[in-house]
Formats: sequence, C-alpha cells, structure tokens
Amino acid sequence: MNPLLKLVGMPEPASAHAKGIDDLIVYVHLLMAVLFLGWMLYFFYVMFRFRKGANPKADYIGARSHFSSYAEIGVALVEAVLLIGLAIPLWAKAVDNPPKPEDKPIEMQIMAQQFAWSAHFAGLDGKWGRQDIKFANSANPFGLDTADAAGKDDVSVVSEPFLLPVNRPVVALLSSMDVIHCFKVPSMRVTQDAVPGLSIPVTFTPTKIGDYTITCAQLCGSLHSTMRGAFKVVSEPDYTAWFEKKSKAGGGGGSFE
Amino acid sequence: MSDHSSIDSSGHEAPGNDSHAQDIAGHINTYMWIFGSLLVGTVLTVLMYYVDFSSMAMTVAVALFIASIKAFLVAAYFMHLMSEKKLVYSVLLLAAFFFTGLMGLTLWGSFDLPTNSIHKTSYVP
Amino acid sequence: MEIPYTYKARPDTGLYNAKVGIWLFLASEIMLFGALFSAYILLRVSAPVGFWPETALAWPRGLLNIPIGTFNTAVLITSSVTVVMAWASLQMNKFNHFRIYMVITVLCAFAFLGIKSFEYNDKFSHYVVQTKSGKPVTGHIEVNGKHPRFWNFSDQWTLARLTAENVKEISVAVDPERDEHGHVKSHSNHAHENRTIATDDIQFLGSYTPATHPFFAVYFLITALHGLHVLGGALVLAYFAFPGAKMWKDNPQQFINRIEVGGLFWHFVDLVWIFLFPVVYLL
Amino acid sequence: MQTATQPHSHSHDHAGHDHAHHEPGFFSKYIFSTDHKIIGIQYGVSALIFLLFGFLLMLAMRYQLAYPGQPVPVVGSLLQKFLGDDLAKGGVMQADLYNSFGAMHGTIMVFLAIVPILFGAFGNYVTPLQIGAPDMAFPRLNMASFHAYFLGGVIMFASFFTPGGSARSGWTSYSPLASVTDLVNRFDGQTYWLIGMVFLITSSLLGSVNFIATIIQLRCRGMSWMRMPFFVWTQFITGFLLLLAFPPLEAAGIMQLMDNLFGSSFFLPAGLVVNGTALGVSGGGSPLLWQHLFWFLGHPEVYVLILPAIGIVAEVIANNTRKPLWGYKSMVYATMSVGFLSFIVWAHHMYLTGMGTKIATFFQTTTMMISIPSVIILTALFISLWGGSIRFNSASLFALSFLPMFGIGGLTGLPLGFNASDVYLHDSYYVIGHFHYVVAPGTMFAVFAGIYYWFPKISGRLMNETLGKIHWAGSLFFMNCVFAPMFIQGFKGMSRRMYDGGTTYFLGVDPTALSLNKMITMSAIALGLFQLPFIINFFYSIFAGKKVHSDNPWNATTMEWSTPTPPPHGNFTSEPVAYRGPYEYSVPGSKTDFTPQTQKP
Ligand code: HEA
Ligand code: HEA
Ligand code: CUA
Ligand SMILES: [Cu+2]
Repeated sequence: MNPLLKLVGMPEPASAHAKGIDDLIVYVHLLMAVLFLGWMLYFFYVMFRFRKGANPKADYIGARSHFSSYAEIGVALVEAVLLIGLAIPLWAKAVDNPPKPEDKPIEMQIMAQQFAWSAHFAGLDGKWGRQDIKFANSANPFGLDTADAAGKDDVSVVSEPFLLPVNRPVVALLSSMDVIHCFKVPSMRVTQDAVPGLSIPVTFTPTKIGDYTITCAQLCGSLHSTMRGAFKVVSEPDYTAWFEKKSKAGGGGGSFE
Repeated sequence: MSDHSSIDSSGHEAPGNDSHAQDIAGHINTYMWIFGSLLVGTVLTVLMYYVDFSSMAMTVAVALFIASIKAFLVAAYFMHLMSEKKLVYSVLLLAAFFFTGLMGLTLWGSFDLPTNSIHKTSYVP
Repeated sequence: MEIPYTYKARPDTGLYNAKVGIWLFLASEIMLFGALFSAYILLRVSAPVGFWPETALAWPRGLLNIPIGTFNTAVLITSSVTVVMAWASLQMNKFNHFRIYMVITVLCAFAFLGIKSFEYNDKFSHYVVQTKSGKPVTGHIEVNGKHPRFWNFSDQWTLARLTAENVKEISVAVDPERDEHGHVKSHSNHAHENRTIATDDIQFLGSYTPATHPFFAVYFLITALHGLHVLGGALVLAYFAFPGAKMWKDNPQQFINRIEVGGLFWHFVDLVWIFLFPVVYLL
Repeated sequence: MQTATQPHSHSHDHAGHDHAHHEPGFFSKYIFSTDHKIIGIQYGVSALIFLLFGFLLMLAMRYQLAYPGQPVPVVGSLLQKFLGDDLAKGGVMQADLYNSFGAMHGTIMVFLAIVPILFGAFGNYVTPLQIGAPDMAFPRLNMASFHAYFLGGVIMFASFFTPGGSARSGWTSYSPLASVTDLVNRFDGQTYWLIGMVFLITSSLLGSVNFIATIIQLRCRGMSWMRMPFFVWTQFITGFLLLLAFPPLEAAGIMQLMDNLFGSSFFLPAGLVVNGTALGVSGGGSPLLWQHLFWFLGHPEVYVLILPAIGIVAEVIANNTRKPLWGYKSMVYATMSVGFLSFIVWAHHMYLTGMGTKIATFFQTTTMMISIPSVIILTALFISLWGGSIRFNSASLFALSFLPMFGIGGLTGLPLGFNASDVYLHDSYYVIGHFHYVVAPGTMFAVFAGIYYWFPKISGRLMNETLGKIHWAGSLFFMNCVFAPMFIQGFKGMSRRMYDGGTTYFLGVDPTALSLNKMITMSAIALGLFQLPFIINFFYSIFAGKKVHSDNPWNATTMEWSTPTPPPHGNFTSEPVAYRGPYEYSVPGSKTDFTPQTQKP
C-alpha cells in the first residue's frame, strides 16, 4: 500500500481493483499538493515583499509575466491525463466489464433494508428460486417463494455474516427494500448505492483473508449509523464447505436462521 | 380617433399617431391569420391521434412537431419575438439550453446504468 | 433620484424594466414547466409496456376527454388573440375596444377553468375496479346509491373503506373498452353498461387520483399548476381592464406597457397549454 | 413626467430635508420598506441570526459526536422540555434528533444564512450603489422577496416543534426516505420543510429577476459592462444561477409534497416494503428523478455560495493592494464559464447511484472542466497581489485568508470529481471537509471581510480593528482545526451523518479516528467563542464606533463610496456618471493613489 495513504490512515486494500483507485487518489493529491504548496510559497512571499511598509507605492500594472497561463494550461493537461488515463478506464472496468465465466465469479444478491444487510446465493444447483414482492418481508427480504423447488437449496443469509472465497470475483446484485442505502466496504474500495426499484451489480475480487465490515454510507433513517453488515473472506475450501452445508440445510425458501 | 383629443387634453403625449395606427392595423391582419393557423394546427393535432402511426416514436415526433409550430407562431407573432431585442433572445436561449440539458441528461442518466443493472417492477431474478 | 426606464426604453437595451423582468420570469417558468415535462417523460418512458389497467403501471391512454380538451385549447387560443388585440387597440388609442377584448380574454380564462373543473370532476368520480375473477374495468361507480364527488374528499372509496363500512356491492357504469392506442374498440359497448360487483370479488378499487397511478399524479399536478397560472393571469388582466385602467389617463405609455407585459405572461400560459394538450391528452 | 431628466434637482440637503419632514412610521420604514438598503439590512440581520442558530444546532451535534450518549451540556434539559422524550430523553440527543438537526443545519446554513447574506444582504445593499442606480428596478418585488424569505424561515423554524420534530432526511431530502419517515402523520417536519422551501425558492426567484433586471437596466451613464465592479458581475451571474436552477427544485418539491400528502408515487418505485410491510402506494416513480432535480439546483447552488463571496474578496483585495485587479476581463469570462458549466455537472453527486461509463464520463469531464475557470479566477486574485502595497486591516486579512482556504476546498473537490476516487471518498468526512472549506472558512470569511469593509458605509462608523484582528486570528486557526482533521477521518473511512460519531464502525477498525472527533468538537466550541469579539464589535460599533470623517474612508474607487454616508433614499445626490473602470488605483501620474469611477477626467 502506498505509504502516503498509510500515513493518512486509509485501511489496507483488500481487493484486486483497489490499487487503481489508490493510485488515482495519490496522483490527484500530488497534483493538489504541488499547486497548493506553489501558491502558498508565492502567497507568503508576496505578502511579505509587497506589504505596505515595504512597498508604499503600488504598481499600476502589477505582474507582467505569462507564467499563470502556462500554469493553468498545465493544470488542465494534468487533469486530462488523470481523467483519460486513469479515471475513465477504471470506471469502465468496474461497471462495464462483468467477470468472464471462466473466472468462476460468485454471483449473489445483496438486499438492504432498514437497518440490516442480507445476502442470497443461488445454492448448489446454481438456480435462483422464484422471487416476488408479495412474499417479501423483513425476515424474507428476497421475497423467496417457498413453493418453488429451485429455491429449496438457495442460501439466504439474513442479518448475519456471510462468507466469500478469496481471489474469486464477486458480482453482487445490490438492491433495497425500502429507502436508499449505500453498500460501502472501505477495505475493498467499493461503494455503491442500493436503490429501491433498481438492481445494480457491484464487482470486486477479495484478495485478503479476513473479516470485513459493510457500512451503510447513505442516510437511511434513525439507525443509519448502526446499520452494519459483515462478511468473512476465507480460503476456497472453507468457503465451499460452508456453502455446501448451508445449501443442503435448505437455507432458502423460508427457513432462516 | 375620437378619444385622441381627450388624452391630449390631459397633457400627455398621445401614444398613437396615424401612421403608427396604420402599422398596427397591418398587425391585426397578421394576428387573424395566426389565429386561424393555430386553430387548424389544433385540429391537425387531434386528427393525428386517430391516424395510426406505426410507432410510438413517430406519434410523439408528429405531435411535438405540430405543437412546436404552434408555439413558434404564438411566440413569434403574439409575443413579438420576431422583432424583439437581442437581449431577450439570449435569456431565452439560456433557458432553452438548460431545459434541454435537464431533460436530456436526466433521461440519459436514468437509462445508462452499469452493465447488467435491472429496472425492477418485481424482485429479481 | 428616481428609478429610470420604468416605462421608457433604455436606449442601449431597447427595453423598459418590466419587459426585462417579465422575460426573465418567463425563462424561469420555462425551467419550472420544463422540469415537470421532464418528469412526465421520464415516468412515461420507464412505465412498463402493456395496457392500463390490465398491466398495473402501464401508461394509461385515451382516458382524457379529447373533444373537451380540443375545445379548451381553442378557448385558450382565442384568449391569446384577444389579449394581443386589446394591446393593439390601446396602440390605436381605442380604449373601448381594449376593454371589450380584455373582458373577452378574462371570460375565456374562466371558461377554460370551468371546463377544466368539469373534467376534474369526471376524473375524481371515475374508478378502476380490479376484480378477483376477471379483467379490471373502469367507470363511474355508485355506492349506496350515491355517486362519489371529487370536491368531497371524504367521499373517496377504497376497498378498505368498503369493507369497513360493510358495503356489500357497488355498481359500475363501465367505460367502453379501448385498444392500445386508447381508441374505443369498434365492437365495444358505447352505452355505459351498468355492472354490479360484489365487494368480496374486488381485489383493488381506486379512484382516478394521484395515489392510483403516476399518470394521474402528473396529470393533476401539471394541469393544476397551469390552471393556477391561468387564474393568476386572469385576475391580473381583470385588474388592468377595470381598476388598473385609471393609469391610461395619467400615463398611457406605461399602461400600454403593462398590458404588453400581462399579455406576454398570458401568451406563455397559452404556450404551455399548446404543449400540454398533445402530451397529456394524446400521447 | 419629468423625472430622471433633471437629476440635479435633488441636492444632499434636500434629501435630508425630505427625510426630516415626513418621517415614515416604523412599519413602513423597517417592515414594509421598499428601499434596497433597508431590505439589505433586514436580510443581513435575519441571516446572521440564522447563521448563529445553524451553528448552535451543529454545536449540539458535535457534542454528540464527541461524547455519544451523554446529555448535551447547558441546553440538554431545554431540548428535553421543548422537543420531548422521543427526541431528547434526559437531555441526550437521540438518533432522530441528530438527523433532524443535521438536515436543518445544512438547510439553514445554505438557504437561510449564507445565500441571504451574500445575495440578499450584500447584493441588495451594494449592487445598486455600485452601478449608480437609485434603487432596485422593482422595489416592491424586492420587499416581497424578503417577506417570502422571512416566512420561509419562520416555517422552517416552526418545524422543530411539530410532533416528531423537523425534517430529518438530510438537506438533500432524498426520496423515498423523506416520504416514509412518518407514515402516520403526513403533516410532519418534512412537509414543513417542503413548504418552507417553496417560500424560499419563490423569494430567490423574485430576487434574481430583480437583480438581473436592475443590472441590465439601471447602470448609470458610462457604466458599461466592462466597467462594472467584479462584485456586480458575480451578483449578475449568481442571479442567473438562481433564476434557472431553482425552478426544477420547486417542481420537485411540489412533487415530493404530493407524495407526502396525497400518496402519489413520483419518487417511489413499486414494491417498497417498509418495516416489513408493503407500503400501500401505486409505485411507478423513480427515486433518482428526485436526485437529478435536486442536484440540478444543488450544484449551481454551491456556486451561488461562492461567486458573490469571490466578488467581495475581489473588492477588498483591490482596495487593500491599491492596484487594479489583475486580469479583470479573464475573471469575468471565467465567472461566466463557471456559471454556464455549473448547470451540466450536477450528477457528480450521483456517481454511486449506479452510472454507466458514458454518462459518468460526461459528468466527470464537465466537472474537470469547471475547475479550470475556478483556477483562473483564483490565480488572477493571487497575481493581483503582485506589485501591490498591501494593507492588513480586518477586512483585508479575512479576504486574504479566503484565498488559501478556498484553494483547499476547491482542490479537494478534484478527487471527488474523478468518479474512480470518489468511490472511496463518497459520503465520507472527506466530502464534509471539502465543502466546509469552501463554505465555512471560504464563504464565511468573505462575509466577514464584506462586513468589516462596508460597515462604515452602512453605519457611518468604523469597526474596531483590534477586536477584528482577534476575531480573524481565532477564526482562521480554529476553522482549520475543525475541518482539516475531517480529511483524515474521511481517509480512515468514516461516513458522514453518523449519529454515534462512527463508533459502531470504528471500534473494530481504527479507534484513533474517534479521538479526532473530540478535538474537532473542542475546536468548534473555541471557534464559537472567537465569534464573541465579532458580535461585541458589531453592536458596539453600531452605537459607539469611531465615526468616519469622509464618505470614502478606505479611499476606494467604486461608486458606493461616492454617495453620502449612509446613502439617502434614492442613493445619489446627483446623477452619477462612470468615467472609467472600477479599480483605477495608483494610476501613474495621478496625485492620489485612487481615482474614483465618478471623478471627471
Ligand atoms: C461553495 C461551495 C462549493 C464549491 C465552490 C465546490 C466546488 C467543487 N466541488 Fe463540491 N461540494 C459542495 C460545495 C462546493 N463544492 C457541497 C456542499 C457538497 C456536498 C453536498 C452534499 O452531499 O451534502 C459538495 C460535494 C462535491 C462532490 C460530491 C462528493 C460526493 O458526495 O461523493 C463533488 C464531486 O465531484 C464535488 C466536486 C467539486 C469540484 C470539482 C469543485 C470545483 O469547482 C472546485 C474548483 C476549485 C479549484 C480547483 C481550486 C482552484 C485553486 C487553485 C488551483 C489555486 C490553489 C491555491 C492555493 C491552494 C493557495 N463537490
Ligand atoms: C453554507 C453552509 C454551511 C456552513 C457555513 C457550515 C458551517 C459549519 N458546519 Fe456544516 N454542513 C453544511 C453546510 C454548512 N455548514 C451542510 C450542507 C451539511 C450537510 C448536512 C447533511 O448531511 O444533510 C453540513 C454538515 C456538517 C457536519 C456533518 C454532520 C454529519 O454528517 O453528521 C458537520 C460536522 O462537524 C458540520 C460542522 C460545521 C461547523 C463546525 C461549521 C462552522 O463553520 C460554523 C461556524 C459558524 C459560526 C461560528 C457562527 C458565527 C456566528 C455569527 C458570526 C453570528 C453573529 C451574529 C450576530 C451579529 C447577530 N456541518
Ligand atoms: Cu442504511 Cu444508512
Ligand atoms: Cu457539485
């Protein structure tokens, strides 16, 4: 991790795309620092040199150089480079490049509600159970239809930590039951609003085994500040074991822990 | 010009003189033509409703086209935009531009979502 | 010092103050109605395909009364002509003509509002009834032998209220069936057939009010806001026609300006309607 | 009808004479006044009170952030008494109260304090004087604008005492949250908020029509566009921002009001399940539509907050460097570009609501584009210092400190403007830090500079310099202590609008972030204490400040200083004429180091 970011206390990155984001943050801040320090040096120098005591008579014309125009063009150029070189490609990769099937992505749904996060996997058969609004309630946020056979082995994890395998892409379809929430995992460098009426995928590849906290970063009501979720990133075998156990136990279709 | 003198007697400059009045009379002719065209436009708009255009987009286009012509007539002649000052144009252009931006970008933003996003009317998938 | 250019044009801009003011105001009105139109279009295009009420949130078509809407359009256009004629009459120094045209304008405005409230009334006493056993139908309903009326908000019926007040059945004067363009189907029954529906058989009951469908919400919002503009404009024009006309004696140029400014507002209200009519009634 | 044609008939004495004979009553003088100067003062006084109020709300919140779950000192029991147990049990701020104070802090600061000071107060008082106009173009509209503002303020204030408390969905008031907070009592704080906003918007619309018309029409003879003081330019552009950006929010506000009162679904999609039960609305609306309409105003609004502030700073700097602004024309064009571009960047507040690459690219490109003219403006101000003869009085100190503070705030906008870095920083305290640097040490410093600078014109007395400098030093130091640590908190991953100050998240992650909360709160209290010298100075100087001996105590060039002090009704005693540009300081060959615009060549 970049030492500058460590200095300001950013959490260790734990996902594959984090480096790109961190780099962009660092470069932008370097640009800002150069501008700021440059201007400040100039600023104090000027205030000292041209104070009334030292320079009782002002000069009508003032500065004659064209340095400022070059500086402005410079700023524009650097911004353009950052924009075209980093920001746009990073974004395109994040939102328009779903992982390929050969990378064996984990597909899941994440549902936000006041004030909890829940997760839903398709189960061992790889098929989602039928879902409909009319079945949805706080205990069944995904609106699973108990009558549907495909849903029998679905894994729904409501308001408790779920597991993800390390180094495999995760595609989480994010939605909300009530108001807008925001799925934010600082260590993974992911943030995405969960908007009711929309289902938006977020993609990330966890690279570090450990425990992670989901915070809700969008004001969503009284208990917004306590709306936490959690997941563990574990090794592939640990994940498979957990997943199979859950799926066989018939987590979906209405019986929830 | 019967009440012309009464205005004059109150000590003020009368707003109209004869050549001016002639101008206005010319205008009135135009107003009547516009009035007629607007009514025709309205009838056309309604008839369009009963014509079966193959696509929705076509219907919208035709409807808005007729409406724009009518709007142009009102603005240009009744509101005298034809002979209005540059300043007024710039204000209106700004408003028109920002209105287009508001509508266009909002629509664009509402439908250009990350790949695989879904507008839900029921729960997914 | 006094404020200059209150009625004389400033040489370099060629405009007097109030004219600058009204055009600025109209620019902001463009943004106001523009935002509402944008909302309308967005809701419209994101509505699911299908026919309302068969498909719950599909955009309803053909619900509004087109002949009445057309007539109202003509009324408003007429008022737009008369207001410009009023202004022209002043220019030609024909005060009496001015007053007649102004009166016609104001009458048109109130005619427009009257017709509009007639339409509103029709909508508020219109219901959609989704039965458990068949297709949803729309029409005027009769509960306990009475037609609910819009001016009485407590006279709105919902399924919950039917059950709570133990109403066993309602009767519906069913509207003719429509195709996907909103046109009445040729084979459909034009004479409003009366049907009795048991409360037990009702799955959903909703009046044509903002809560029932976004279409009604947008429709009522935009037309009501437009109606308020009509009302405001009419009151101001009426003021100019009578008490405000005193100014004609003291400062005719300023009076003409006022009429011009009032007229500009009035034309704008007309302009909004020119777009509203096809968008709301015909799309 | 021989009014403006004989300007010399009103002499100074004549105006005073007039005044003495028909002294208007209290009501027509102070409540129903149509004089732009009185209206400006009305705006100023009300807005300063709201500023203080907004700050007090924030102090209570800051206390909660630093010491979660402890009763608010001093006012705790009052809060419990007035707001009830639900909101302030035992004097402890409850989550709902935190959210409601937060929303109202934002709303009050933006719409009731800063904009009214910049646009309503300074704009009203100074603009007509600087362009040589006798008053605003539509004095009665001006009065109506103030009344609408005042009513809006009263409604906002009253909302605190509705059952359930005031609006608590943030100043952004996102749907569906705003529509589902109180499902039983539809006439809740949110409804008050919306009605209040409709009044405030109306006020701004009336105001902006008036300002623009005034600047277009009432410039005195010789006051060509490029001779207008820069402050007037910023007011002019600000007027356009308000005029064209506010109506969509008005429309949106009415739609949300309908959602709240009539159960419509403009912003509510189908299938909402709130508290485990299906919400009985038709659905079919779009939550993002609200955000588009809100930010369509929201972004131009932030330039409404900064442009007039830059205008004030430019006036004060030109005066205190005793030389013309460097690159006046480029500043004017840059301001126009900022104003124009500010209408097409709004969705940078919405990067994380789900955006495809194309639209995201569009908005981040425009966002980067808008930073360029900002850099040009700031650079021009910096370079204006070169070759000056800089004086350091209170006004000038505040104006000078504005520059780096706005610099920090503006620069920290850049990482937010790139959507990829915004992924990490969005809705964190980094954002809070970013915009407070622009609005608090930025805009507020400009406000203070303006007050110290124009005070003598308004009251005929100077403010005390010593108190002013104490005020400046304390404010500058503690402003930075309050807002700089927020960047660190943001980097550490702390989200905004956290009632527990981030405790739930940070206890497991990085507890040091929490200790910063305490430091920030202490600094905020100190910042508040350092406003006391200002408040004392303000009231003391009104009654007992040093009297000015000339109408132009700062030896300034712009026209407001060529009027009597304070300016009489109608402002100028003879028809003013502008003979030159606004900042003719230290003209080579001139006897004095300033050449007023009105001085005959
Ligand atoms: C006056 C107010 C103001 C101003 C001027 C700005 C200016 C800018 N803002 Fe800011 N912004 C806000 C007020 C303001 N903002 C508010 C209130 C919010 C939060 C709203 C909410 O969510 O509640 C916000 C949020 C916000 C976001 C959303 C963040 C998020 O929610 O994730 C973004 C993203 O792009 C952004 C970007 C910018 C940019 C690029 C500028 C640019 O215009 C900045 C341009 C300026 C510069 C680039 C500085 C130039 C100076 C120099 C180069 C010289 C340097 C000199 C020295 C340092 C001495 N702002
Ligand atoms: C113009 C806008 C403005 C201004 C000036 C301020 C000023 C301040 N703000 Fe605020 N703030 C916002 C706009 C503003 N804020 C907004 C929009 C939000 C987001 C809200 C939301 O989440 O929805 C926010 C949120 C916000 C938060 C985050 C809350 C959260 O997310 O949980 C915090 C936290 O510390 C904060 C602190 C402060 C502080 C300490 C000041 C200080 O700088 C205040 C300094 C003021 C004074 C010291 C008062 C001085 C008084 C006088 C000079 C009066 C003199 C009187 C007379 C002469 C009669 N603000
Ligand atoms: Cu969920 Cu905040
Ligand atoms: Cu912005």
